[in-house]
Amino acid sequence: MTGSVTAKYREMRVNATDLFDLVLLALLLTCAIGIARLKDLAACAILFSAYSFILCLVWAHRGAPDVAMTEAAVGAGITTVLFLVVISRVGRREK
Amino acid sequence: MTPELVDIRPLLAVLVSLACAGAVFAVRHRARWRAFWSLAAAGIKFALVWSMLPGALAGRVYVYQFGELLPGVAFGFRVDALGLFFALVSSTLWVLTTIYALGYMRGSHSLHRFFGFFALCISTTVGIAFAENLLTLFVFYELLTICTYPLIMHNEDLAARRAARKYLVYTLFGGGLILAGMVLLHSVTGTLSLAETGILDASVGDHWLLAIFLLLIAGFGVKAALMPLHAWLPAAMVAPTPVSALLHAVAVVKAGVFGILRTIYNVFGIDLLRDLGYADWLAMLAGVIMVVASVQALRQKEIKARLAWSTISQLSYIVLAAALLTPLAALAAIIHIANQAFSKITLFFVAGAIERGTGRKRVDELAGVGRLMPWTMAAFTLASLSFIGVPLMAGFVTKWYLSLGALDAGAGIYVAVMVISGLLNAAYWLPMIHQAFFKPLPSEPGNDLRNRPRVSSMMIGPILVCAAYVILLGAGASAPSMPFSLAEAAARFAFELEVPLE
Amino acid sequence: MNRRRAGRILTAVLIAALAVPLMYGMVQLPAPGHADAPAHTNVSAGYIERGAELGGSENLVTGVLLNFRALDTFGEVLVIFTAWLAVAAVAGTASNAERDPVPPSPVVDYVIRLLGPFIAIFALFVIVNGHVLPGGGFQGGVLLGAMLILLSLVMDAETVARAVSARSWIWLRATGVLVFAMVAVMGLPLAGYLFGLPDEPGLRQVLTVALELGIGIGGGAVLAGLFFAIAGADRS
Amino acid sequence: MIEWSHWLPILAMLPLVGGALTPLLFRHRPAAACFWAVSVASVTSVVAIALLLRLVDSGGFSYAVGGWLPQYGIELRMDEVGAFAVPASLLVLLSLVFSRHYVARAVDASRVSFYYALVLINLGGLNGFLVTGDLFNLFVFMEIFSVSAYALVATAREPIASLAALKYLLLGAASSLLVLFSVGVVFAMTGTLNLEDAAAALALSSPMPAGLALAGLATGFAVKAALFPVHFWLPDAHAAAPAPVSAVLSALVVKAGIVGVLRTLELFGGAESLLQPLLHLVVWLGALGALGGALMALVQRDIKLMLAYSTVANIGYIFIGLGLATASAVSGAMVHAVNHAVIKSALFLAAGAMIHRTGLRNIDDLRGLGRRMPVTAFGMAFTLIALSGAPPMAGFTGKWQIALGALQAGHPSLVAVLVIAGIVVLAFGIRVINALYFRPPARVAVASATEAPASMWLPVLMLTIASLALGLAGTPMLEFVGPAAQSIYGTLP
Repeated sequence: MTGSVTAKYREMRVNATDLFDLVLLALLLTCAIGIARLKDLAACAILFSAYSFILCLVWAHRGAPDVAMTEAAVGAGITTVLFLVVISRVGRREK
Repeated sequence: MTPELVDIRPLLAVLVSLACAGAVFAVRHRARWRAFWSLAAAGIKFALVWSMLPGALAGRVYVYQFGELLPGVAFGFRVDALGLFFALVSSTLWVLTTIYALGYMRGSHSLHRFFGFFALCISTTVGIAFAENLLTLFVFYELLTICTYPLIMHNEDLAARRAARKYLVYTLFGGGLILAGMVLLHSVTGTLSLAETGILDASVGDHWLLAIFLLLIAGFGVKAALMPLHAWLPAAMVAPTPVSALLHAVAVVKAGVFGILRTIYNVFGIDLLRDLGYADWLAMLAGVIMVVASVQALRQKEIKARLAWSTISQLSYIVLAAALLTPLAALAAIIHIANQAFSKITLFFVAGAIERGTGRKRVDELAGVGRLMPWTMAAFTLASLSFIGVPLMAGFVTKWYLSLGALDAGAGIYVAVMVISGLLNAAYWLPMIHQAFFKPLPSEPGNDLRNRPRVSSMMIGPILVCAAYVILLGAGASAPSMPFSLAEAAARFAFELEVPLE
Repeated sequence: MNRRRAGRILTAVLIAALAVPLMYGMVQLPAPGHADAPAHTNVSAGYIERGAELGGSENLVTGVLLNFRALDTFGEVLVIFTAWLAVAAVAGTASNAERDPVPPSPVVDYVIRLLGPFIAIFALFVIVNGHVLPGGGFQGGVLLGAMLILLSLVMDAETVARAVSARSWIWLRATGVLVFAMVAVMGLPLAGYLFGLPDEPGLRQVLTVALELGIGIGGGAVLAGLFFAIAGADRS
Repeated sequence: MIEWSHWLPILAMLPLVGGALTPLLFRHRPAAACFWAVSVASVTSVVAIALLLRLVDSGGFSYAVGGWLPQYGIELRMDEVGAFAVPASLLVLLSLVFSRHYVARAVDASRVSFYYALVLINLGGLNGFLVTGDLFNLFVFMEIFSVSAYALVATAREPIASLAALKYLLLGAASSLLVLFSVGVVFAMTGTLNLEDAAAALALSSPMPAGLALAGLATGFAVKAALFPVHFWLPDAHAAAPAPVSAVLSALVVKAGIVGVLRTLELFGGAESLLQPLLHLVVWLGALGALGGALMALVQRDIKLMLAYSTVANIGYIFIGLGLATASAVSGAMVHAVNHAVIKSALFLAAGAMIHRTGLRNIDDLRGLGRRMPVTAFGMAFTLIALSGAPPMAGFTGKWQIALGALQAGHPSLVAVLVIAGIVVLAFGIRVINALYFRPPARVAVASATEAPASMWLPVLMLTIASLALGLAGTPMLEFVGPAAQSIYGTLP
């Protein structure tokens, strides 16, 4: 009895894990489409940062803390700053 | 088995003119040294090539190999009778052409380039003659194309550029065909050797054989000015006369014809070709060309254009003779390489001398030239009689053996074709001679030909020697130690005959 | 307008056409997380089983990066350095005149100045502890770089860039490559192979930390260098 | 006494570290930077030659980096493909010598040390790429030579250069991503990154993901190699780069893409059913590239653009050879990769010398230069003819073998493609030769030009001689690559 309950609980937990992943992936996709469609470059950069951050969550959730850290620092941090600096020099609108 | 001897002379014969080219480029504008090197190299090469004649007549074959260019295909020289015959002709004519060119080209621009590439051309021609296999032959054949290009281009004007471009387009196209044929040949036989009497056999399959035959014949046919691949040759007459001599007699067209002979005798072999029957078509084509080109020649108004068309017609004699596949016809084919060369070079030399001496280039301007330049025009007469086929002249020998060969092959029609062609030849040479000797000089005011510039003896000399040789080839053909015996040896080899012909 | 629309549709179709086989292929792959998938049984299992012991670091990832696959890591360090070389060789000649005209708000200014030292200390921590905890040279280096970039946002890129002489900047950027190369060569006498780390635990620890530090400092300096080059503060 | 195989990682390390040190040590001393780069490249060449001799002497050998056995660590190995490091090192060496005067004009003085650093790093990346036996390591070294190549294209001063570099960068980055993705797929399927182990595992694996990885790797490397439909980044990038860089790019960097394809084929050699359709496709794409590249080259007016298109054509030949998958065709393709490298770098360097002296790059503007710059012009004329594949020059051997392979594989039409492309190449070669030698100068810059300095004409001359020597050495080269060509495809005929 308890065994089957444990199994069921486990199954549910796996499902919950998968669900969390699915939500994150859906968010990722939304961000990607948004980046492709937006015309405001600064907004793009911020959205890109969000994208990286979500990806970072995926890594962390999947048990790869090293990769998550790198993603957070490089993708969400530095890249965004670099983008913003460049945008501040060339103008915000896509031509 | 023919005894093969390793000998450095084939290599030297090629290298001499190469070194000469290097020396000529090095001395640049010092005319005396240029002349010295050109003549010295021509003389040395002449001696080298002729020194191999006794050995070759005794049945020896000289070889020299460098190593393999591709797996199984060596890069090397092998002097057999056919190759030596071709080399004899071209190295002998090089001496004469060099002397003539020194006279003719005096005062022209870029002379070091001219003589340098001239020497390179001869170097490659001897390479073609001595090539041990088809690939080696092709290497020199393409080099010849490239080395002739600056010569045709020599005047650097629009006409020269057009002619040179035409020449290149045609010959490169031909080279491509040969290359494709060679690849096919190598992939079905695994060898490209020219030492055998045929490396192909019927087991290869008909369509492959046909493809190889067409590719090789058409490829070599471009340089041999086989119609309809001939158009570059009349165009190239804009080049200086020594270059025309080179194209028509010494090297280029001969290289093409030589390639066709190699294809027939050494790649396919007589027996296989006879079984396949391709040669009949080739013979037919040659017969048609013989007549059509003669008619074309008749219509030309410029001397050099007429000579060019005559070359096309004469080359088809060689092709026809080779395609008849009988021993005597083969002899005619080989011997005509020399006969045509000496007769045609005489005519070109004369045309050049007339141009230099009187400024005349057209057939109808020849009136009275015979009186101004009697020796020159006498040589012209001899050479054209040879083409018409008057006995005791070189051309007659060819026609005689060709007729015998055609009758052997049971193709008497070609004798008739030859007669027609001979008549046409008469129809375009004789009026020129008539004009030159029997018409008075037109007296045009302001253009007094009596005060014409003197034609250098360096031009007259070679003309006379060539003319003399035309008679020698005709009258003394069967004297021992003459190239004729060599041609006979070559024909015997191709047909694997032990006994002398006739 | 119409053409643009058609172009977009075409792009979408193309992406879909690419995505379908990709996804299909991915689905066919052995499922990740399954114990018997080759990705986990083959080499990885060996890493997990004996990696910590052989690789000499408690954080398996660091062990794999700096020891088992050190050549890859060296290559990546070099790619980062090359990226800076590339930007430095190309960018910045014409753009010296323009300066970022808008100063950030005083709040941002204050916060960043305050945070700076803490970020630096955290970065150092991440670098040095890379062989025990998640993190390491790359991550710490990025943090260092981020600090420098933040500082130059509030101070002025030029001022930050001038904090160290141009010559020293270059040496700092090359630290990762040079330290790595040195450790790699030391492997020859110490471990018998290039890129080998010695078996003696103490020495190995020291070398690992040296590697992490080199990578971290080099990475940070390169990132800052990229920023300076783009911001036109790179003095050449 | 150091063990022999230690030199294998040094082959890549030396130029990489040497390159990284260049801007550190010689930032403001261009001449010293050049001397340093040349020295490093010379030592690298010596190492490469020594390794080659060792390979010829006693067969292939490998090196376990860090002492870790192949599956756990990275394996470097010297084989017939890795032997390409010898021409790579030597050609980079000559390009560096050539750069001495060229770069002084073409690149800002303050960036010259960066330039030399990038060239050396490029060489290091190439060498590492050639000798690595590990899939991920392959990717890492590919990134090194790719990133340095993008940057090198952009170092030219012309405004077009940065655009061309950007195009190159975008395509290159996309293809790198594709390769990385496929590496991941291969790892997921096999659990190993070692090429040999992975190949053994892939031979038994299910077709679909393996096909995905194969397609990804092949496409990724094909972009780097500029195979026909994905070649469009090449002409601009190679034409816009400084001439010595163009030489390195055309001669070596695209060849690295081909080596990548070769490694991919090795990796999937056991999976015959997957490989077969890909090989067919490659043959016909190669044929299209050969013809299209040659024809595009024919209509160019800019000499470097013309050479760049001819590279597309030659890449086409090589892919025909690889795709035909017969022993002679593959060995022909491998030999042609080396021979084309020598010929094309000679051409780019010669063109660079002309541009350096006259500032002109239009073929019609270069009229009459033959008399002004005799050595350079001779080198260019000679290698143009070699490029067309005329025997006995270097271009011939490979094409001949590929043609033979085409016949063995039952594709006679490919022979026609090769011959026609060869004729077209000769046609544009003749056009250049015409301009150089048979036309009077049309520009003042030409009329007043003098021969380039020895640091320029000497490399050109040496490469010219090499383009003849390699042609004469066709047989030993074919024999050398023969076993490798036979083994690459596993069980294929």
